[in-house]
Amino acid sequence: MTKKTNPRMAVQIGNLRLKNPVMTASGTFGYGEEYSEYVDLNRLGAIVVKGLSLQPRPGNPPPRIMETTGGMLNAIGLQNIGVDVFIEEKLPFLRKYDVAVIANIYGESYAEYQKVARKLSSVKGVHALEVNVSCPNVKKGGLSFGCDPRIAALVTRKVKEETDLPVIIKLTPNVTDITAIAVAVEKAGADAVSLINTLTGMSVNLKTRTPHLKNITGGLSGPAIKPVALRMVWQVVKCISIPVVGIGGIMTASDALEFMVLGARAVQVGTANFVNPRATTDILEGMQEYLQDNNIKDINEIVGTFSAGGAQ
Amino acid sequence: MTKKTNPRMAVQIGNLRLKNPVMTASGTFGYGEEYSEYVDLNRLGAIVVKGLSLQPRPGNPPPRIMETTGGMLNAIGLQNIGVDVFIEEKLPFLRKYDVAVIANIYGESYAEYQKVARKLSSVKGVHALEVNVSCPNVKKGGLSFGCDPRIAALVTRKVKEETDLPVIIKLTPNVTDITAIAVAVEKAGADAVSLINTLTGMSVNLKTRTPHLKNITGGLSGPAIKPVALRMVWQVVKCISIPVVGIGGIMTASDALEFMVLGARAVQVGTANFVNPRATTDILEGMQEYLQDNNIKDINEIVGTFSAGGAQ
Amino acid sequence: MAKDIYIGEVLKNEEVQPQFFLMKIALPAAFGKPLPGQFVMIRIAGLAEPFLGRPISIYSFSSKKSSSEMELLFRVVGKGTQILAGLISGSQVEVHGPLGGSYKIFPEKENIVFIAGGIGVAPLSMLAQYFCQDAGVARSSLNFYVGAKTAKEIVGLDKLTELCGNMHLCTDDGTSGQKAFVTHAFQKDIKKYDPAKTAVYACGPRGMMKTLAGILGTTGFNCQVSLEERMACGTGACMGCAVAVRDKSGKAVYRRVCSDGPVFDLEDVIWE
Amino acid sequence: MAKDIYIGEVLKNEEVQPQFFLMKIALPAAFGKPLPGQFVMIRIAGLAEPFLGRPISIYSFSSKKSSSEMELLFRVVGKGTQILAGLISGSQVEVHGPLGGSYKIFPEKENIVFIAGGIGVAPLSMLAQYFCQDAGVARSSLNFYVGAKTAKEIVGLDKLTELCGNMHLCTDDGTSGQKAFVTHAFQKDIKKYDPAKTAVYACGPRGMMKTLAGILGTTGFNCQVSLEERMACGTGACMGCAVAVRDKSGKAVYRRVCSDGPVFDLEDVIWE
Ligand SMILES: Cc1cc2nc3c(=O)[nH]c(=O)nc-3n(C[C@H](O)[C@H](O)[C@H](O)COP(=O)(O)OP(=O)(O)OC[C@H]3O[C@@H](n4cnc5c(N)ncnc54)[C@H](O)[C@@H]3O)c2cc1C
Ligand SMILES: Cc1cc2nc3c(=O)[nH]c(=O)nc-3n(C[C@H](O)[C@H](O)[C@H](O)COP(=O)(O)OP(=O)(O)OC[C@H]3O[C@@H](n4cnc5c(N)ncnc54)[C@H](O)[C@@H]3O)c2cc1C
Ligand SMILES: Cc1cc2nc3c(=O)[nH]c(=O)nc-3n(C[C@H](O)[C@H](O)[C@H](O)COP(=O)(O)O)c2cc1C
Ligand SMILES: Cc1cc2nc3c(=O)[nH]c(=O)nc-3n(C[C@H](O)[C@H](O)[C@H](O)COP(=O)(O)O)c2cc1C
Ligand code: FES
Ligand code: FES
Repeated sequence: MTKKTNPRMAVQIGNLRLKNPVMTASGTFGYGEEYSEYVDLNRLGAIVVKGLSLQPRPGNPPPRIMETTGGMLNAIGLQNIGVDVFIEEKLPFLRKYDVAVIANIYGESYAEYQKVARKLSSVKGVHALEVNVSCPNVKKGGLSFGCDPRIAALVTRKVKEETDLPVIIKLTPNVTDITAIAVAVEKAGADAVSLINTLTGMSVNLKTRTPHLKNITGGLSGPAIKPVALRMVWQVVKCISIPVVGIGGIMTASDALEFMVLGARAVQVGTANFVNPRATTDILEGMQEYLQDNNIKDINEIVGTFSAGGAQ
Repeated sequence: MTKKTNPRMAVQIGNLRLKNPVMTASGTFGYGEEYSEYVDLNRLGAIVVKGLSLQPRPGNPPPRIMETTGGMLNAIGLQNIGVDVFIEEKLPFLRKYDVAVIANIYGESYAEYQKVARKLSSVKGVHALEVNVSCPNVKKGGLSFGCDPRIAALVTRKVKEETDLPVIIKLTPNVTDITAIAVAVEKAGADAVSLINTLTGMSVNLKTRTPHLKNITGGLSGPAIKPVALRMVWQVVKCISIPVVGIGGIMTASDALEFMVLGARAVQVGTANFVNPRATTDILEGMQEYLQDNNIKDINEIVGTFSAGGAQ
Repeated sequence: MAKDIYIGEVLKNEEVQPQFFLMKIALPAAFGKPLPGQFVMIRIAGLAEPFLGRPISIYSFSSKKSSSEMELLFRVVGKGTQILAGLISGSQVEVHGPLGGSYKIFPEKENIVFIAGGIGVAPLSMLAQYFCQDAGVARSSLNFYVGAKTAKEIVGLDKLTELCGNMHLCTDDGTSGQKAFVTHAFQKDIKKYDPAKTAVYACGPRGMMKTLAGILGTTGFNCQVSLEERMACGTGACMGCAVAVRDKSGKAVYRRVCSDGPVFDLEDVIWE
Repeated sequence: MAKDIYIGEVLKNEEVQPQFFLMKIALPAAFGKPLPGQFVMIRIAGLAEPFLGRPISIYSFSSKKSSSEMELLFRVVGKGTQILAGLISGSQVEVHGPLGGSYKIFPEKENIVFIAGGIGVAPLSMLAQYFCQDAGVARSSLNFYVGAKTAKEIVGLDKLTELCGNMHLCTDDGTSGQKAFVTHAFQKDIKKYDPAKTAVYACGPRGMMKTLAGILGTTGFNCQVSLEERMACGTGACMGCAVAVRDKSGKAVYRRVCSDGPVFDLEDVIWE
């Protein structure tokens, strides 16, 4: 291993350059701080923070999570400290690290999306915005924006008006045709898209005949959804030319590489952090080893090398 | 156990009476014959046979299946012997049993759906039709019909014109709003709906950088999709009044009961048959035990007893 | 106190009462010395099921030179605990922790009162041990109220009777100790304790702690409780383990059991 | 021959060569006596992963009064076989079978030729045993061609050398036996065999069997091969294990490896 030269891991998302393609998925890594004891944050490609709204949000009443086969349901309800407190209290900590910080933003109106975007664009230490148009948990929120190409495009345009930062639109899988949304937001000026967010699911407690989640439904994440995520990334990379960030059930380096072989320029690691707090760096190391073992000098060489013809 | 009285298990789907709510899911139980060595077919609520088309279909080239976390992908491509051969060669075997036979039908045009429905309605031994408007594997097929409320309703109306048998419309989960489809087919005269069919997914072989399935994408089934299935059944039971048949990741009696507590009148067991060829009758026995342990005299008493308020 | 995931080896996993298991685990020395009230998240190494670790309080802990031993006392309530119950000696487990905060300790208090319902004895038993061995509090000032549905659901007595001068046993059905809810057993004695000179610690089902909150109401006792919620990360990142409490300003807010807790002041907890 | 799922106990699971495992399993007497070419689907009892059973040929089988013993010889290629490789003695496995059809036997033939690539020895070794012990064919008429990438990937020789009079060993890199592809080793000898008086049986990677099809072409040899496809049900219900073959009329059709096979006539198989 040591004798081999280290492969180049840097990737480009719009005009944002990342050290490597391994990011954290929003909502699964807090504001970075929570995992700083486990992981050297400087080694990450990017930290995507928990979704930020204009005002602090209390979130949903508990219980908020339940395990399912090969995954979990969550109904956090986008509990967050609000964009101002984030800038005040969390950003200074993140600035101490040499790592790209991507703010995941979320609004219940175009105006709210815009205000949050504006605030984050005027401060030092935020390198890109990821726009959550897809959170399935909040009735008036995400879902409605992300399910209609026209509305998703409008959100994109509105946010772009407010910022010079690269804008990544995060897509929901709970739609009939995700490519229509991807194409629409690309046209609207998105610098990249990330997918997938959680699939809406539910869990029933037979003993009590009640839901396991107080919110009744929640977002399904983890390895159980990886096949759906791979399928949607594959559909999307074929019909847009902006970078795609792959998300969904990534637990291992192999999982991450599968998304990149399909054409994703980077990946996000979410639920895996809960099972293994060091998942992000373990995956990064595994990817480097794979490249070395296969004498690939640059991670970008494998992006989109999938050949749909043969099958095994 | 023996001292307790056996609970009543019979359920009603439209004007079709079933011995018990445990059916087999189409495509996972062949034409019944394949499992007759393992299971006493007389004990099943109903046998739903592999999807039938007007002409025999060769199906997709292999490989056709791949395991995923908590489930599997299949791209059988609706290989089947065609409706005529089914009536000739398979139906006589099934007639020997005292079990409801539900023919799952599939077409690539309204006319084909109608012809298949007509043929099956004119023969003895078919008790209901389940219309697959949702098979995600065949490009020109299922998906297009099942994703648009108007088209799904039209298929329903066309099939109803051709038959006096109860018509169950099988819904696809690969849509933005499954309730719109359910409402549309109810208005169009469907006697019941069954859901869910498979979620479209994909699996990548990193070694070869090819898909694991020759068809590239396939249908995801098994426990991994249960949370999505429960959520959709819950959404659908609230907005239609015709019976709902719950399908998706049912492996145990508890799984089956969860669907019925939500409001499903019956369930279908699919992928579980592959892991345990006796899954159907094991589940049936488990359901009976549950009712006995809870002194419930009739399975119908638990249908729709879910209380969304409390959560645990 | 290094937080991390450590591979532990199951040394013993015995069913001390029907559906109650005592698991002894060998851990590397690197595993930090836990404080009473802290917990671990445990999974079976390399297994996909249970997928998430399960939070279990640390019941006892002893460090040796090259390794440590930890005991967990748990009850089977569902899939995850069922699978943990099936582990045999030699099995490898992933142990994440020690996690969460600990109880505030008041060694100067005249009376230390513990109120445990069912499996709630687990964290309180470690706390009692701490009072005796680390804080050097006299046996005589430790009062432990143990409650359970029935005799078969009482666990951990062996250790507690050694540690605590005053044991109070109750069962709902009277099959052992007095026939009473543990909260009422305590209520009967409440006059014995001077609020100013007493620290109360409680752990048990929601219902029990809610009743206790009613009993203590305005009596001025300080009572700390450990709360439970289902968890995903255990590190404070996912917001999954929220409980509703009042902040200093009296405003209702959600706090994380895993990192803001699991120990809370009873008076702050909001019971809906 | 009752088809069902039986709980078996792993008696032995040893790595006979790097990444090649020989697993011995105790089964209830009810497990039907398998015929050569048949297979089982195996999973770990009660475990969610691997989710589906994995098809593995029966390598050897012996029935006792109250129980039976079965041996499987398998190679680690992915997740499922990796997990099977990790099983220790005493582990419980779910064994579904015996499944599929068997080889057609021609005891009257003068020469029986086996051609095995890599792990392909597993089913052919059971077949060779059948010829000796059940069909009473002389050692001298059994010709076994074993091929592998390298010496370290040759397995099952011990048993085969006992059974077969004529062993032919080849490796791609010449680290053992002659340096040749097993198909070419056979081709060199092909003159020795009279098509009318010879039965050929082959199992190995697709590439090898495709080459063999080319070699046998119109020579008139009857050759049976066992094919592999990923499987779900193993019972013929799911249509998952399709392979393309020609039916009597010469039309290309899909057949199920699990129930129409796994044994097919080489001449019928379509190689794309
Ligand atoms: C900080 C903390 C410390 C704990 N210490 C202990 C301990 O020392 N000993 C012990 O036996 N248990 C303890 N628990 C509870 C334990 O974590 C749960 O019983 C366990 O997670 C249940 O998992 P399961 O898969 O068996 O049940 P699941 O299949 O997840 O759920 C089965 C049923 O149990 C309920 N349940 C699930 N998780 C919890 C939970 N966290 N609390 C209460 N009910 C739950 C569910 O609502 C469901 O009805 C602790 C919990 C926390 C948060
Ligand atoms: C009838 C039959 C008999 C068999 N007998 C034996 C035997 O005696 N010994 C033995 O070692 N193997 C045998 N196999 C092959 C064995 O079933 C596969 O190697 C195994 O299923 C792979 O599972 P996995 O989870 O390890 O690999 P997966 O994770 O499922 O796949 C890993 C890689 O292996 C490939 N693969 C998966 N399944 C198969 C398959 N069935 N055939 C070929 N490649 C596959 C995949 O394409 C993938 O590239 C047999 C297969 C069949 C159909
Ligand atoms: C507990 C939890 C909280 C999440 N919160 C957010 C969020 O605030 N904003 C967002 O865009 N996605 C959120 N997600 C979705 C994840 O970022 C990710 O898209 C999804 O979990 C799929 O990836 P995974 O399978 O690797 O977890 C959340 C997921 C989980 C499990
Ligand atoms: C191998 C396979 C073949 C299937 N074929 C059909 C089919 O022909 N028609 C149909 O309506 N559904 C078909 N399905 C979908 C199942 O009937 C069922 O809706 C789905 O698998 C979800 O249930 P499960 O998780 O219990 O398997 C098939 C599923 C599998 C796994
Ligand atoms: S479990 Fe994730 S915040 Fe507590
Ligand atoms: S594995 Fe299902 S038909 Fe062969």
